[in-house]
Amino acid sequence: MIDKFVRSVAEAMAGIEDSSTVLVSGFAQIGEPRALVDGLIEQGARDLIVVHNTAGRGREGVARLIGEGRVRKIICSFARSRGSVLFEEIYARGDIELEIVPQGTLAERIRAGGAGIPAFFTPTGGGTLLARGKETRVIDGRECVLEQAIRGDVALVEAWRADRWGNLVYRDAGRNFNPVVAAAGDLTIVQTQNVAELGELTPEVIVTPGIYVDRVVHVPSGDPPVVIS
Amino acid sequence: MIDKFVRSVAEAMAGIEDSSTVLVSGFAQIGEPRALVDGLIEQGARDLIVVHNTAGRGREGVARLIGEGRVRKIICSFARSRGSVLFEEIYARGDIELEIVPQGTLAERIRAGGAGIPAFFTPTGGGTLLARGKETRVIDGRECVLEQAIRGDVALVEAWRADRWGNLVYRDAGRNFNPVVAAAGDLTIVQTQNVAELGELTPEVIVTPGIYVDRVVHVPSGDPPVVIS
Amino acid sequence: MPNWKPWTREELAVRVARDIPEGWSVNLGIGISTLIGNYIPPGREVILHSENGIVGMGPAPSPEKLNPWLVNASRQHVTLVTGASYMNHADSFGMVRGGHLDLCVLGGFQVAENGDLANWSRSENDRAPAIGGAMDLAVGAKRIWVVMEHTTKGGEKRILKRCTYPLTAKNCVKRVYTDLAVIDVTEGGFVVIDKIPGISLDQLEELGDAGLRSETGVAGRDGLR
Amino acid sequence: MPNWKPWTREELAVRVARDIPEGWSVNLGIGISTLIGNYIPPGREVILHSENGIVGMGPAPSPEKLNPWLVNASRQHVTLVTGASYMNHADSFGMVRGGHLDLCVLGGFQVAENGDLANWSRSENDRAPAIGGAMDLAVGAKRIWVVMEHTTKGGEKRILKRCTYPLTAKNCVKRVYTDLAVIDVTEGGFVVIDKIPGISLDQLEELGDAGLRSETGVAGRDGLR
Repeated sequence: MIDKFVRSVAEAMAGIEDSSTVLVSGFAQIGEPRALVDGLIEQGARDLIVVHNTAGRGREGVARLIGEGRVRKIICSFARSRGSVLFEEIYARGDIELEIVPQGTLAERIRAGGAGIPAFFTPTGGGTLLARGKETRVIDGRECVLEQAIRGDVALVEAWRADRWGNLVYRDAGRNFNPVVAAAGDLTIVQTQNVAELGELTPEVIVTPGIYVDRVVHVPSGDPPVVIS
Repeated sequence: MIDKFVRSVAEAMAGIEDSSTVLVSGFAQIGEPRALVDGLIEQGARDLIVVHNTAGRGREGVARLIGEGRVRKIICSFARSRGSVLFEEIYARGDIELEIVPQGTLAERIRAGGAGIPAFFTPTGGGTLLARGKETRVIDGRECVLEQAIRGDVALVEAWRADRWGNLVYRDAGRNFNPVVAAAGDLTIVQTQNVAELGELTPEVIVTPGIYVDRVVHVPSGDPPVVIS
Repeated sequence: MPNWKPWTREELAVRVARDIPEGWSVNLGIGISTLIGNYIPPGREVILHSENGIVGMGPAPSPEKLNPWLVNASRQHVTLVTGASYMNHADSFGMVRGGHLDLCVLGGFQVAENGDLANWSRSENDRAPAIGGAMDLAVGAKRIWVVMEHTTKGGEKRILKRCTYPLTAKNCVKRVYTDLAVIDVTEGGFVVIDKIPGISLDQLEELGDAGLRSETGVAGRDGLR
Repeated sequence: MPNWKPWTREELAVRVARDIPEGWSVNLGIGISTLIGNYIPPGREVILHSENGIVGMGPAPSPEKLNPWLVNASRQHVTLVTGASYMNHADSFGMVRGGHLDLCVLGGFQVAENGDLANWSRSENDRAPAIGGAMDLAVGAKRIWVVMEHTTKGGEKRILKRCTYPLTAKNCVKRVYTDLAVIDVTEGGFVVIDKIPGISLDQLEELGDAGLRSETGVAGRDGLR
């Protein structure tokens, strides 16, 4: 019987090696696999390349992973965001490498990684600073940039519901990078708010087929924080 | 009020110009917009480039469009299939141009067209006849082929349910090329088996957001044919 | 002192909202332009897209209806309208880059008369900027409208012959809404289609670094006045 | 006349099905290999993928349960198992090309000892062949097993040093199931891991055009026997 559930976050994170590329889903704290990131901090792998939309906010999650000196390189679309204190300090010291990627290109590079497309041309970034040092080509009159796929040794995902095959659905804006990241990991690890019996998630509504998923851990962490600005 | 419903197939097909590239969805007669293809035959546009998984079967649908001499070029993955009589005749006479594309590359090229990716490298076809005359590059030790996006002047789609915004869901294996084709048409025309009130199709289950859709016509044509081989 | 009163942020948002026709699909970027969503005239169906995979955003929720799982790309809590749907991030930006949005309204640092936009970095030496989805939106939407103050608080000009800051995208801006004027970007350069009462075309031109024509006449440094 | 009895299509399908471990995700291509799905041992969870966007296919339906909207890539009516889901065609082939399937079982015209596969066209001059999804599957799945008769009906050899027909993909085949033997494709060439009773390794080798070793010993034209 296929059963991808593991009993603890520690079990979910077992075996992640130093120097791994780790994809971390989530957007604006929604659909972000915080328990798994904390588990990665606990687990101890270092010299990581982390791929996430931001360089972290505050002193938790990806920011803490960076703050503890475990990240060799961050690939993100927002390096400097409100409260990215830990990143700023370490970046100022030259202790982390930064690759800034337009957000849509970041999503597409991860999608390409999952879909076996090694590289693609995109008009995004054509004629800008971000095209420097990259192969470019004019296609249909527009300057396009050749971008490489991103694949993770590890992919960290938060789902709303999961079954034992690893079939996943997401909640509201918690979908964001999750289905894309889930498909692009050699080892895809999921924390899920809820557990479903096989068959409860019906064929028409499953967003991520379990084929993409390796391990699932039940983490009923509840709603993301409400921030009123 | 946004209302993409039109009252007839004729109205749905109005304005399609000669020399258009027409994407036709469907796989093995399931999710195939047959009424719209018949409408296109009726409508009269010619010198078309048709993109479809096959060169048609029997004497109906895409096969009939080809048989009536209206197709200048067909882009497909199966040219010769059971009963592709009309295509064979016309191809033997040299009256149609054929571009054979591996099925996954065909789907990905249409997806790229809809997603604004002008070209991509793929390992599919590397080192084979189909790479001849194409730009190739070894990436991570594999010979990859540069493939161009396909975008349609017109995209023909069959949905299971549609609402007045053009939001769509599909039935079972009737999904196939439909969401990909729907996103890649400058003019996307949908025939739907059922009509839904706005809001009946909920945010988590909508497969094709109405933004991709221009016209919808209600064609309750019923189940696809059952073929027992 | 000038004898004119600049449009407020709210007035500007109302004006932009008024100019969006029914049926358009629109991304409101992040920052000031998100305000516009609150001013779409009632009954006019405009479909708002957010980069994080939402089609059909509604206005901010009342506190008791707040859904913690539903935010826009500025991390403001929002609602859905009837007919809304979710997509993943790759599909969402595929929709953007594939030219399926009728309009994207962005903030700006500088706009040039050739349509170039700079809105993400004030210096090539900023080594850790926040680019987000601005470049994708700028190359992808069918048209880009920029909402910004006509000059910086320090008086630096932003309506220019050529941008001096790093570009977000080339030749993408179709219209600029400032606190002083509404200016179309055309093949022939900037064309003022509206301005606040009390300001002349010459005065407006002095606040920028590029020639301006008016919608009805022709004006500006190009010598055609 | 040879004193052996080739495996039947059904025997071959049973054998392949038996060799698929629990938990694997598998595409069964089109043609003979689709038969395999009917012989997965009961209770063993193997997840069957079909190119047209199905994950979790079950066996053929009874006539009264037939769903006209549910076919596999060979246009045979199929069922779903509990836990199944649908994808669109691009996502389905993304799953294939991205290396997410543990196995794809394909038919073949020729297999070479370097793992090259030819299964779509018998001549470079066939100007209108049917390629379908074979190339995508051949480059994408983690391993390719080929099921084919050991020789053509006319006696032409198919287990070769190099393919003579146009390739489907290079260096992709991991194992070949013929009506006479089960042969692994290794860095060191073909290795016979099973064969029908009554046939010798030499006799088997004569029916192909490449050296064969057996699992336990070493045999073949490479001079290592």
